[in-house]
Amino acid sequence: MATLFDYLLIITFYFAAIGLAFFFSWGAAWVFRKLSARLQARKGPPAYQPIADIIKLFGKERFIPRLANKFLYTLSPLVALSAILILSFMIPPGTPFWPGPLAFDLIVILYFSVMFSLAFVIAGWASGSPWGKIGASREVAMILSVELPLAIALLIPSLALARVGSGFSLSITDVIAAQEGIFIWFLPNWFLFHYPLASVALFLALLTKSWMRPFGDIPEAEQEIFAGPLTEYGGPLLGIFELARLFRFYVFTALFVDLYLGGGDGLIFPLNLLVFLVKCLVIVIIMTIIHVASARYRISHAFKWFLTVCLAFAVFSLIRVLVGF
Amino acid sequence: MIDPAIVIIVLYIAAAFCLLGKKIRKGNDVVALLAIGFALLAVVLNYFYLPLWISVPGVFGFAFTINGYTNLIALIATFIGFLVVVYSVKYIEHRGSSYSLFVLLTIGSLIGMAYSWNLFWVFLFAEVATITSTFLIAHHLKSPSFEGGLKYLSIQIFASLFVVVGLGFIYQEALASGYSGIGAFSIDFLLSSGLLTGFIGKFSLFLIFLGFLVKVPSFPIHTWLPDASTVAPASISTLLHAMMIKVAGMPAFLILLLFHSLFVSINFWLVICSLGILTMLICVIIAFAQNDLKRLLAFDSVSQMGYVILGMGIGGLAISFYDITTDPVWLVVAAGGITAGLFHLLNHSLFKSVLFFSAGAIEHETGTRDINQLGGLLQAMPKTGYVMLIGSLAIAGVPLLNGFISKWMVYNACISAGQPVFALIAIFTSALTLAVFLRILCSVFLGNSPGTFEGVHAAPRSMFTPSLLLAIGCILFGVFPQIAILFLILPATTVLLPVAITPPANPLFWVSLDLFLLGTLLIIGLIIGYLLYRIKWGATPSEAEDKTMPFTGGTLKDPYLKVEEARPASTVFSYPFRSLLNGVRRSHTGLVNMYILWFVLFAVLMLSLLIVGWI
Amino acid sequence: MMGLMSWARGKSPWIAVLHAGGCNNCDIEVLDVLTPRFDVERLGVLWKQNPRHADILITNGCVSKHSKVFIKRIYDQMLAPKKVVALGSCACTGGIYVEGEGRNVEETHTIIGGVDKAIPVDVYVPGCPPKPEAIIQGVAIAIEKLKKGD
Amino acid sequence: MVKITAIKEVLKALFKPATTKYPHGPPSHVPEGLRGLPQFKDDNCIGCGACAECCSANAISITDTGDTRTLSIFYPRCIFCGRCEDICPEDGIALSEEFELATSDKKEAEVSIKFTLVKCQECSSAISTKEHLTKIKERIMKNIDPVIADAVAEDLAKYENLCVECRRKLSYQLNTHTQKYYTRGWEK
Repeated sequence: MATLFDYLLIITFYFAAIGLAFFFSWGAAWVFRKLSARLQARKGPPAYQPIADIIKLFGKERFIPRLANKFLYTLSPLVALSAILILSFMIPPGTPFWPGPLAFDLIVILYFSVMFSLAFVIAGWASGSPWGKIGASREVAMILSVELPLAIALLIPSLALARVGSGFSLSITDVIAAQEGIFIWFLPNWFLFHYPLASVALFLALLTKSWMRPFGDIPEAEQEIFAGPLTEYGGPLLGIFELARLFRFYVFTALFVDLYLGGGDGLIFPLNLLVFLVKCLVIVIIMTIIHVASARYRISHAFKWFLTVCLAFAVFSLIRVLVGF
Repeated sequence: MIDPAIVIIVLYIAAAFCLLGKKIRKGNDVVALLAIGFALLAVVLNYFYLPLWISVPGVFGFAFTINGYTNLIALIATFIGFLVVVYSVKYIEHRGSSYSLFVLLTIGSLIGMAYSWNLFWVFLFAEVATITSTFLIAHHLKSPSFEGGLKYLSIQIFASLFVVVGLGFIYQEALASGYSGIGAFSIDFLLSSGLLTGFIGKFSLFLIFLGFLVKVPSFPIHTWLPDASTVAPASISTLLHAMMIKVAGMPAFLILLLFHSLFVSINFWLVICSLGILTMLICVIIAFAQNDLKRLLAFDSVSQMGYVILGMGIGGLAISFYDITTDPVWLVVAAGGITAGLFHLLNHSLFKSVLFFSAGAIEHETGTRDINQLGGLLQAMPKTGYVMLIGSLAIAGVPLLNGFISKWMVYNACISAGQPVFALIAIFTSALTLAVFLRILCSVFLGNSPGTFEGVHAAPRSMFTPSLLLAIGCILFGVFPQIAILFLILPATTVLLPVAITPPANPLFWVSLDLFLLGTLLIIGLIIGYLLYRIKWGATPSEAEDKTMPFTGGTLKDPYLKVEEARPASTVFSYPFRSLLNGVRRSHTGLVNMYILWFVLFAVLMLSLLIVGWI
Repeated sequence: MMGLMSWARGKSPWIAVLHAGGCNNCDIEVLDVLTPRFDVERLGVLWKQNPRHADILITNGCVSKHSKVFIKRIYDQMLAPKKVVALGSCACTGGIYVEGEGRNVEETHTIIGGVDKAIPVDVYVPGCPPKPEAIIQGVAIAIEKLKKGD
Repeated sequence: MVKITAIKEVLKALFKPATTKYPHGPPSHVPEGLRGLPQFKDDNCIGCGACAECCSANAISITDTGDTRTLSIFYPRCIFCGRCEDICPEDGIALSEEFELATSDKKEAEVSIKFTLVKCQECSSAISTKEHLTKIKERIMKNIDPVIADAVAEDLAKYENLCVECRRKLSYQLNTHTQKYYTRGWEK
């Protein structure tokens, strides 16, 4: 069991990780909006825009709808924020040396990402809005469709550790450590090159988790159901939700980079962080391009894609890991 | 210690006293509470091996053993039984004398079954519990209750046939070796004498296993549980789900694990694990399509028992590996699997009791169980709602609640036993469970009230307090699972393991998952959010009259779309499984003959696999 | 602190567009504002069709007796600080749908006049429809008002 | 297949967005013939009120108070149809290219022009603006048959400063009926 000193150290690192995640997410959110604007031949918002939006929301009036359940309506944004903050601490910034007795267990990460989505579902239902209910139902459907490919693709690197030679482990730090070195020729030893199909499945799942088209904005489809689960939210509570959603730019890209793109490639301290952030940014840019270039699909399409194509990709890779070819 | 025989005799005498109860109706409750309270006290005393010895040795030839395993099972049985009796005081309004009688008889028999260390007595107590609980299921004395009770009884009796045949084979072996009497069925005797070797021993134990598997229940023979628990009163459903299926079902795994030297085949344990997987996956998908609250909970219960079967299967798999390789690593994995299974068993009895107690309270107050008719009950019954919220989130495996820990341990056990596919399907099942329970929460408690529940008020205190206690238990075991695992589960695990292992320093004994730290960080996050919410930056609020009305594009009275009545239809949830569901719907005909036919086909398949030697 | 808040309010006005009744031309012109040529997102404007999220309500079309209630309700459902922009001649005064001459707006048996008959209006943007630049100008005036607070 | 031209477009857009700088710079493009704010021309307008008559949105109004006539366009009501410009006999009103009309104060949203009214000699009620009457006289004199020009000029001198009512009254006394023009050989 950890001592008090360990706890203080971990909490320090927690705040450091939150700070890193916040500033990266701010930048990435700006890149996301600016790039999508530029791809549409627009000029796009200035760099302070993501944070100005959130500050403005905190400056608005506080309010609770009449039909809402007061407790759950107030609690769910806090839970969303809390879950995503823990996620941004649990996913190390590209380095296998991350403190504490807290296991960076991939299953725990999976559960906390579900908890993050769950907060939106409860929010949609607790707010008493018809649009919120429809959005929440869609969010549940999205959790269902994404979950299986996501879980398989998340666990494939940790299952593959045994083949790389470092022994089985569910810990994300071991996955990062296992990806150092060279695969063949000049290709680095990333799981992306070992299991490309699984990485595609994970990428699509994370794309959906971070509210990007073609599937991600089904629960909050503006043109159909206003803002989905967040329809009845406004003011500071919406600000907390927006803040929590800002962190998705860090959390879900960092997860992909750590698992399939080798994290910081085992470099020394400032360099590995830099390499890691650059990789994250590249993922954000790719996600943005896909987001801008695609239209929103129907929910049945999402089911079809995730439970056939993505699942097939993931299962194929799983068989490769288990059988070993 | 108090001899379990005394506990059972006290319960039976109290039950007999209830026969007089037509005259003194209030007296029934007092007697029942006193008796079950004494039983709880005795079981807890036994648990801590307190030096208070009251014993009637040798009465009726009862063969009771007090060890970690029997203690755990008896504690679950008695504690839940106690809460059921407390709950029934207000819940069962028009009860004749028979209700308390049969409740006490059932609980007494189950306690006897839990402590029995003799296959014959296990069987006998199981039969008594089956028959008495049949009367409880048919308590309402209406045609569907009789139907449910008879379905339950016929399937159970059919299952006991297998046990009887298995016991007969064993007795034949014993007679052939010159032993006779009930003592020949004692587990200790069977283990030490080496009576059960070779194919006959394996075959007879497997027959007994099949018989008890019905009571767990496992996949092809799960149909009696939803049928029975839908028609039964909620307290009886709790009794069935939270203790009956555990106490009566666990002997199946007890004999498999104790006689592991007969079942060293890897394939055998893989089949058991697959049974668990099938059970959890198929039953949770069936639960999607249910509209009856209690039926949904019942199917989900079967699905949760899949986790227990999986955990036990993984334990047995690892023990077989240990038997083959004698590598002590496998013992740790086996301990992991069994601990996970038993911990999920304990957790399931906690949160499923919460859910059934709440469902009973809802039915008691509103008079309906149809999910599509209920709505907005969090305003009318806030306490029940929040307790059910905790129970649902726990069963769905939300972090920092007990369901998360036990499921996480099952996954870890699967992966460390080299079966990640099982773990992945279990994770997926967990997500499906989450969706099922979100549907319940959202339609029943959140959303708008349909207007027909104006007079609904909170449930009576005696119906709420049991579920509150259990919900607190869910949170306690979620944040500090070490307590449960060290004091309750590990003693039971050591009984089931072939070689005693020293408990590891960290009772979760895989990667150290510091739940206290996780909770701290979660609360820090909540505090950050709350501070951001409370900081006074805001503008002066406007005083508009319609400000708090829901946004419907301006219309309120007669909306164009009727979207205000939106609720999560089961179709949205069951969309991806539509074809599967249709097949399942067609196969669940409701005919007992069909269900028994399934069981026979399943048993024939398993036995032929056994005879061929594949498992 | 208030300076920061005022800055943030000025930099992030979210709009909701409400069509009260009329010929729909102004609606189309609002969409023009979102096109690459005018791209109001560079000013921080986001198109949020939801009064709970919006800071500026852009209304177009004249107010009929039927729609007055809805406009009032949607305005009530916005959270403070909030500003209203009346877009187009109909929303400013009632336009060609009302009787009376000049300032004297007399309601007909269906149309009661401009949006200011139903809710307080902060900025009027005349035009039939207004040119996109005029809409941007109107929103800019509303932003200046937002900065000053409630 | 992705078209090469599409990629070219995207790359061009990436570095050269099409957005104008409007609120911080001048409006990018004001097309010719833009229907902007209607403006009176001080030199041409005679205050006749034809525009107010034909205004489809009733945005133009005539107000006579005391000695002054005010023609005003309440442009929050204007639909910029341009009928006033079409109908104006003297090119006294025209749609300008001004479109930045947003205002937070509706009271100031008005364009107006003032005229001095000519009073009736008999009853001292307002007749019309001086410019209007002059224009009418000029126009009559220009278009009239020279045969009867002097007679018409004589009549006009009598009626010049009278209101409609008074003219009616006087036409009987002064015998200014058009019948007399025919006797001078004027034919239609």
